[in-house]
This record gives sequence, C-alpha cells and structure tokens, in this order.
Amino acid sequence: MAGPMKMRATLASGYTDVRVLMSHPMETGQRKAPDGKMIPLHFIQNLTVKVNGKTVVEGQISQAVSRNPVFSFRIKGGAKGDKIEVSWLDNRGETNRTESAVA
Amino acid sequence: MNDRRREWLKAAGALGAVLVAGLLRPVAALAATWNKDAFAAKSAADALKSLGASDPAASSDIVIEAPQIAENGAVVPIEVTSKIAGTTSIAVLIEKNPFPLVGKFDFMEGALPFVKLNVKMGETSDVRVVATAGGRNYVATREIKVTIGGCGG
Amino acid sequence: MITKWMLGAGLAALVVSPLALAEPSDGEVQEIMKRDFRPKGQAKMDRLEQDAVQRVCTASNGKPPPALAKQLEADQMKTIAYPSGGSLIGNWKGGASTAWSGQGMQWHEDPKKPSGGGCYNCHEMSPARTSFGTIGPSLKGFGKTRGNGIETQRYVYGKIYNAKAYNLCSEMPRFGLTNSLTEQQIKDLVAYLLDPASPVNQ
Amino acid sequence: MRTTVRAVALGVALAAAPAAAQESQFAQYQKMVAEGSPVELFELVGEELWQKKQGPKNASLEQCDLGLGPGRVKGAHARLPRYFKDVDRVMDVETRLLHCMLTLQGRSREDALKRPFGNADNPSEMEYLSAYVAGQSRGYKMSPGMSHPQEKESYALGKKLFTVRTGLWDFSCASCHGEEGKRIRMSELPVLSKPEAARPLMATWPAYRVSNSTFKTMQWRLNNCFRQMRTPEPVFGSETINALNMYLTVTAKGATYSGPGTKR
Repeated sequence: MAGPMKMRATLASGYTDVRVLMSHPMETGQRKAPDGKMIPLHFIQNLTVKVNGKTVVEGQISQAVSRNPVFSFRIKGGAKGDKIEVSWLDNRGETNRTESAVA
Repeated sequence: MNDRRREWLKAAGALGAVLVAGLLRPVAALAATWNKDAFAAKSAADALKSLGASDPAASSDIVIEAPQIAENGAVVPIEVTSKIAGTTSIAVLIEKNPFPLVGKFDFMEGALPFVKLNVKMGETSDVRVVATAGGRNYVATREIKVTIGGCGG
Repeated sequence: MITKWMLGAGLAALVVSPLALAEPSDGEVQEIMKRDFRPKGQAKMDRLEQDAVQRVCTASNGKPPPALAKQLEADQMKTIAYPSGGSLIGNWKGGASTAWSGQGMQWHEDPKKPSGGGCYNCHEMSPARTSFGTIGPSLKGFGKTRGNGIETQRYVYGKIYNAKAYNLCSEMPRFGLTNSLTEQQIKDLVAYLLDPASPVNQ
Repeated sequence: MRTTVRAVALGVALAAAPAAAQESQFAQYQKMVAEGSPVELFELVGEELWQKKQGPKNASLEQCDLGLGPGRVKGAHARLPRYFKDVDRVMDVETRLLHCMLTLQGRSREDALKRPFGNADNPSEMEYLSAYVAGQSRGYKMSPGMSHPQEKESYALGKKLFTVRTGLWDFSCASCHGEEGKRIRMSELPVLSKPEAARPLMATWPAYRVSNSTFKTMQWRLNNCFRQMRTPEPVFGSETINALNMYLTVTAKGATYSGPGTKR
C-alpha cells in the first residue's frame, strides 16, 4: 500500500523550505524475510515537486535512499498560501501524492 | 490496497499491449524518466558516463554537509548545496555502494540547487556530488565513515 | 524459602540506610519478578533464581563485605572444571569468532547454535576491530605483556569459566558455569588472548 | 546519546576531557538524523488509529482517559506514569492504552496484546498510538505522579529493580547503565540513575530507531534490555515494567519532553 505522506512547507529568508516524509520500505532486493526468502526490490524511482501546478524539482532515486524517505528542497521566493505538491512513483507503478499550502 | 495494485497492474498490462502496438508511450516515460543504465552502473565512473557527466571538474562551490562518522549505515543524512551559478542538476553517488548512484535531481522554475536526504551506506566510502551548470559538470567529494554499532551484533 | 532469603536479607539490613525503609525487601522484589516474567524459548524461569553470588552482590550493591566475598569466591573457584591434562591453548581463529559474536542464550535464539562470548561488547581486543566497548578493561596485547605460561593459561581459562571466582561482583558472565560456552570455545578464547600469532597480540 | 549533543553545545571546554572527546564523535550524526527523521509519519498513523472505531464496542480511543480526563491527550504523556484510581494501580502510557482498548473498545487482552512490538514491515498498533500520544506532549514538562503512596512504591520498586543482579549472565540494569563514560561496542551508555543522563533520554522515548528502521516504545526498550540480560520475558504492562519506567521517568522529571525522538 502507499503509506502516508507528510509535508511541511514554510517560508524561510528568501526561499520556501519544503520537507516531505514518505512511508515506503525502499527494499534493496538484498534482504531476507524471516522465512528465508529474498524480499524483492521495491523502491521509489521518481519524485516530483510542484509549486502552484508548475514542476520545480524532478528527482530520480535508487533503492539506496533510506526506508521511509525524508527529503528537503528549497524554492526561491514564495508566498504564504502557495500550493506545494509532492508525488512519487515506485518501481511497481504505485504512486502517492500530498499537497499543502505554504505556511 | 492489494486490489488497487492489482488494478494498476492490470492497467499496466493493458497499456503494455497498446505499447506493443506502438500507439502509446509508457506512462512512466510521459510522467517521469528514470535513467536505468546510470542506476544499474556498478562504478561511479560508469554511472557518471550514463548521466553524461564524465570527468567533472573539481569544485569547492559544491557544499556537502554530512556527518564524519555515521553510527548506522541504514540512515546517513546528506545535505547538498551547489553555489555554482545556473546549476540545473545535482547527482549524489556513494562510491562503494554496489550501485553507486543514489539520486539525480533536476531543478527548474526557481528551485534552488539544494537537496537533503537520507541514504544507505554499506561501508565507509567517499560520497561524490556532481552538479551540472551551463552544460558543464562539477564535482565535490567527501568521505563518510560508517560504524554499525550496538548490542547483540 | 526462608533460608533462601536469609543471607540476602541479613546483608540488606547491614548495608541499606534507614532512609530506604519504604523500599521493598530483596525477597519481595524476587517474588514480584517471578510473577511478572514468563518463560520464552530457551529462557526459562530458573534464570530468575538468584544464587548466593547474585543475592550478595544485589544486597550489597556490588560491594560485599570482604570476608564474605572471600568465602564465596572460594566456593566459585571450586566450580571451575579445567580440561584434563596439557595445554589450555586452543585455536585462536575459533576464539576470534566466539569473541566477535554477541549472540547466544537469548529467548529468541536457537539453543542448538553455539553461543558467542560477546567479548567486544565490553573489551578492546584485536586492534583490527574498531568497534568495542569499555565496560571491561582493554585486553589489547594481553598475551604480549603476560606471556602464555601454564599459570596464565589457567587464570584466563578460569576467569572466562567463572569470573566470580576472582572478583565476586564482577560484571562479567560466568560463561563456563552457565554452559554458555563449551570447553573448546573457552580454550579457543584462551588462545585468542595468549597465542603470539593471535591478532590480539599484534 | 543526547548527552553527547549537549556536550558539543557546551563547547570546547568539555571536549578537552578525553571522555567527552570520545563521546562527541556521533553527536553530529545524531543531530542530523534527528532533523531528518520520518518519526512524524508514525504520529500521523497513530492519530488515525486513535480515532478509528474498532473492537466489539465499535469505539475509538478518543474518550481514553490518559490521566487528564477522558479525551485529553495534550500533555498527557508528560504526566505519566501515574496512579489511576479506576484501576487502583500505577500505569505508564502503554499500559493505559491497553486498558482503554479493553474497556472502551471491549477487546480481549489476547486481541489487544497480539503484537505489542512490531517490526519495520509491520509496526504495531501500540507503536503508532504511542507515537501519536507522545507527540501531543512535545514541549511539556515531564512530571510523572509522585504523590500517591502507590506512585512512591512504584518508584521505590523500580529503583531497587534497577540494581537486581539476575538472569543467566548475572546482569542488572546498572551493569551497563551504572558507571560514567562506558560503552557497549560503540554505543555510549547513559547512567540512568542520574537526572542529567536520564533527562535527555526519557525526553525522547518512544522513538524512531534507525537500527530497527521503525518506531519503538519504552516498554519495548525495557523488554529488549531483559532479552539481552538473558532473563525470561517480562510481561507487557506488568508491575515490574511500570516500576522501572516510573523510576526512570521520575529520575528525568523536570525535563521538557521533546520526543518522539530518533535513535541510533
């Protein structure tokens, strides 16, 4: 399942600070389950940050990003109420997105 | 949730058929690209080649903030800032990981060339950050030591 | 039952200050623990039964009256079963793996698998291993400074077998007495500490 | 753990001492890990579970009385463990949550305790709930119950339990947490009988634990200590566990709760 996401977008001096948390196992494909079977690769590959509908960051990542990924990005300027959206897509085609207004 | 996934897979399967017919490009390609060759590369040099960033020039304008020693390799926080004007992309590579490329981030429309993330490190290794600005590539390197401490190991 | 607690209770009265009158007695604490724990896997309830050493060290907070300590240490010394005849130095390579492993004797573990000594939890040993604890003294170069004569061998074997024979309230487990390590494993650990070829002595 | 962070904050004077220099090597790591922690995800799921109707009574936990009255969660964690009149005993946060599952939701003990401790692939309900409740006490001063006779008894028992030599390998809590400047492997061991060591620690449990890649509770922490002490298993919510928690929390009293934290 696509677990919860949490985002906080706040104004800092001259930029908007976006911190986003994603629930995801980020399996490396090299770990064994308690029953001895290998757990298959399962990881987020793409993430996108949008401000008021416009893409500002496109990220491609590997299974070496830690479980339950946490990212921070910075966007120049910004104003209270700007709509920030973050979405991800993993190697199984699962996706999730979250949205919040700059505080 | 499983149902949802099954549906997605079904949809993907259907899409696959359409794809074969050459009518549509895959959704992933439309929505996002993922540089398979670069991520599958087993050395940092090969990964950089696949990214089109071979032989980057050393730069002290790329700032890597990371702990000198990480107590646990499962979570190693890394913060990267490029002070090079016109930076459009930042790639993070862990030299000694089985697949060194951890991520590549493209910045546009006012996003600052900055990213903070947690990465997995199998052992003590150099971390390389490559920034692209104006079609040229720059690199900074920093070593992070990894100790897996704790009880009962 | 009464006799079982007598020693501990008597000592408690000696060493515990009057301020602590509200405290439960050592015997009461034992009863509470027995009620509040359950056997799991290889960890059975008998592991909560305090023997004289645990009782005295609990009651005196690790500082037993010297005369009593001496007497109990002598009792513990008698428990040490030395292998018959010859050198006590086994194979340092086997000792290395026992020293490195922190596994063994826990409720989730397979009792058939050999236990580790968890030595690095508390001691520095081989300079090759940078992750080591400091609860016990550093044993780096142990054999280099002490040689590996039969007396030293016997001391090291005995100390691993039953550390309480040498220092009653030592924090070191009694690996031999509790059947945590086998005779061969202890001999291998003796080699790990005393063999000039062992990494500990490099 | 956190003492090391403080040691650095206090500056060069401390770093001159060899022990402090030794300790400070992970301070930067621990600070950065805490800043980039996914712990809030667990608070989020915990809040959903808190509001979720379940059990034979199809009720949520929203009316659970954590000591400040039914439904009051803000600041409740910082006032636990404490004596509860309705059950005539001392309870820590997890024991009380269990009590609310049984009484409000009508669940059986077996059902509610099927899996008190989860894992990274499948965290437990108790872990999520503990994360939520703890997060609602961020910034509150820690003041566990210390006035009722049973609260005093619990503290006294916990203090005593801390030094009981037991288990196959003769350890007590104090074997590892009784002396200044000691380590198990590379892990620095706080002297938990001292307020200055207990405060930063208790102010950040429960916590996201990097080595488990998941959220862990205080009862898990104590359970895991006993596992490594090679004893049998302590019963969830037992007087023994509550007393140890009470002893550690009272020792840490006055600290500002800043968890749920992030640990090695």
